[in-house]
Amino acid sequence: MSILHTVNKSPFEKNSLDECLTHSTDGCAILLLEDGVYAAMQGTNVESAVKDAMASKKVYALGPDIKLRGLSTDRIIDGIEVVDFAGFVDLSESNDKVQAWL
Amino acid sequence: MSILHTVNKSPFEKNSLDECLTHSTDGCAILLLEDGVYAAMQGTNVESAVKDAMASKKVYALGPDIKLRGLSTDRIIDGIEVVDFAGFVDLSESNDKVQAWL
Amino acid sequence: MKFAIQINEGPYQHQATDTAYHFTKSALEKGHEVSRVFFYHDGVYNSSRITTPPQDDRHIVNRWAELAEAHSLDMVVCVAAAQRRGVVDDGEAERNGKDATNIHPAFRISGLGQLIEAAVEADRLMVFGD
Amino acid sequence: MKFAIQINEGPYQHQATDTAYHFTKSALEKGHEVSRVFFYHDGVYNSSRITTPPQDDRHIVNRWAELAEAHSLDMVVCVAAAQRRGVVDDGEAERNGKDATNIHPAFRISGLGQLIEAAVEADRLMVFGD
Amino acid sequence: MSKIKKFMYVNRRAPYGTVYALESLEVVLIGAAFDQDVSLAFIGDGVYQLKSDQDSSDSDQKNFSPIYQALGDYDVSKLYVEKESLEERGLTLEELMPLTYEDEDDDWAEKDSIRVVSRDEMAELMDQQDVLFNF
Amino acid sequence: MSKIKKFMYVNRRAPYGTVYALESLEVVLIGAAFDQDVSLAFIGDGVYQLKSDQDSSDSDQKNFSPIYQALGDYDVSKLYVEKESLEERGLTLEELMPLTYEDEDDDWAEKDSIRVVSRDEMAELMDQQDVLFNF
Repeated sequence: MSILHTVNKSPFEKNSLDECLTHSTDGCAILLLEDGVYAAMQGTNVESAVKDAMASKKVYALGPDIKLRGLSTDRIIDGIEVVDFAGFVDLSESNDKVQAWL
Repeated sequence: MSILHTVNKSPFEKNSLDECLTHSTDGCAILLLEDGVYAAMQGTNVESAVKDAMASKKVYALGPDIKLRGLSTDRIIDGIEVVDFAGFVDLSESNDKVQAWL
Repeated sequence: MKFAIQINEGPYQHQATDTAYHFTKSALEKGHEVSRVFFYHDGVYNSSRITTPPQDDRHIVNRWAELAEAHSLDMVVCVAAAQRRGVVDDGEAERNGKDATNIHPAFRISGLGQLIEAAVEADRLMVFGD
Repeated sequence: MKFAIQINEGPYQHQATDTAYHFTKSALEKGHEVSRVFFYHDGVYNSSRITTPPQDDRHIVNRWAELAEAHSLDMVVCVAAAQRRGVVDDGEAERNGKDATNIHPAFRISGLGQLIEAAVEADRLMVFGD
Repeated sequence: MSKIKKFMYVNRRAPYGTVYALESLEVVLIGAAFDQDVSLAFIGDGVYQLKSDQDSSDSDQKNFSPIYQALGDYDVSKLYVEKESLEERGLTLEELMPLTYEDEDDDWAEKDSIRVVSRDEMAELMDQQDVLFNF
Repeated sequence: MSKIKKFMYVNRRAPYGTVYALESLEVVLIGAAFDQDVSLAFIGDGVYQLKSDQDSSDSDQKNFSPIYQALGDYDVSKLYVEKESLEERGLTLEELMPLTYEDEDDDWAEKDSIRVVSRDEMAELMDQQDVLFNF
């Protein structure tokens, strides 16, 4: 019964990532997309929260949104997997349902 | 050169109130309106931040928005002044300019 | 005192346009001048004459139109924002080959210079958004 | 696998509809079925045929229409949300006495039951919003 | 439409500032006709939707809070409210509208629709659903 | 239009996720023709607007970051970027686009348009304006 959680807002502007992290259970998948991809970067104020979550949850980030915003894949937190839209579709298929933290 | 700052978002959902409080100077006015009025209530997680700000800044809240949301004026933080739209207009006039923390 | 009003969001989805309306109405009632109401971003949707809200709900478009009528308000819809979002008057329909218009006659479409001009000339710029 | 798609925001203002489009296109290319795309809230604005984005920008409405044409997509605009926001087809124009329509023929207006039905029948409901 | 699915409507927004709470409720009402296993979750600012004493007499937005009180009549009787979300906002259960339904399996006894659950319980409840609705 | 006013465009949103950054920039370009004393503030997620290497080759949104590089030609040369906002996001000045203008009062010497200021200095700058634009 695993959930794919999606977060499309900046963790600095809105509470979406925080609510996602506190309402997701071990073994789930979290996809960062749109302005949510800023949470995937090293050196930010939310890096430790993301790393803590990664101990029990798998975190992904949408490649086209990272590139559009000028973020370097070299600077993404180790262990976050970058996917394209085909990968997003696969994640929606391989998990039972999707929770969009709008 | 005083500013009227307006905050129309819930302090739990967005960073608007926080950015307002950290970018406003002593003697300014802050008006809470729309979903921003939740920050005017006693007993919330942001009450101490609002009270700290009130040491040097004047805080107002828009009455119709408080009533619409079922909040009681008895439960508003002491010292926050409730105004109606005419009062909002007066605040815009008595300050030199307005910064809307959208 | 002379106010200029800027509205960044459309009707019903966000309270911003309700707040802007009540502020504008209140300022006028207190004898202030409102030199221009400028609709930008999704705010351009406030000008559609073909909206039909539920009968027990406020009619946001007509409400603006009535306030403008009563106080000779200059209500300007940004042309660039309107084109992207399908808010069209006769001139735009002709220029862009569209087969319909939807703007209410109380509003006019013009450029962003109208916002700057309003901000230069007014004593206060009030911005309402999300 | 069968997907249902829900879109809560209008074109250009939020990236949600871009993301939804690319997800839908990608799912179709991978051989999945997309049983319905349901436009709710400000999402109804995605269906306006009278939009004119800048020439160097994507045309969000036409893009949806072309995808629907190529894959026989069922694109449904919520009637209640559409009425509030001025998205009108021939039937609605007649019912509500409006003098213009603005919906693109690739979309159809229907009730919220279409969203529930899609969620019941699909394997996954995907929601894109603000 | 053979199998009954577990539908959860996830409410995370305050009412009135945006339309999401109202238009989400319209989906719940329509969805009630579809015979699914329905529940509503109130998380974060969503708990404000259930605040008692909402009063539109100084506003022109419609007070739509009475619709929540009608949910029981539509057989929508599982409203999960998150305890931590209430506490962070200084709210108690007593400040929410009293919402009830009549339990057909218990001689139509009137019961509370609101069930206060912890954040961990809410996460578990979400895991158990088939479809999560977000607005 | 007698008096020259101090106009500040306050940028607090990330680009692309919403249209505000782009449509705000369109106002700045039009406003440049009006001979006011213009500055731009980049606060919070607004600093992301100036990130270098924005690349739309895998997207269909337009990469509009080159427009910031043209601002100097429009005599828009005061771009205040908040130091704390950069730090919270793990960004340094070196990761922003190099933006310059030619100073007509200094023999058209090429100078940096970006001025990193502290949060307190930003608050003071805002206090000194006549009009604050928000999008």
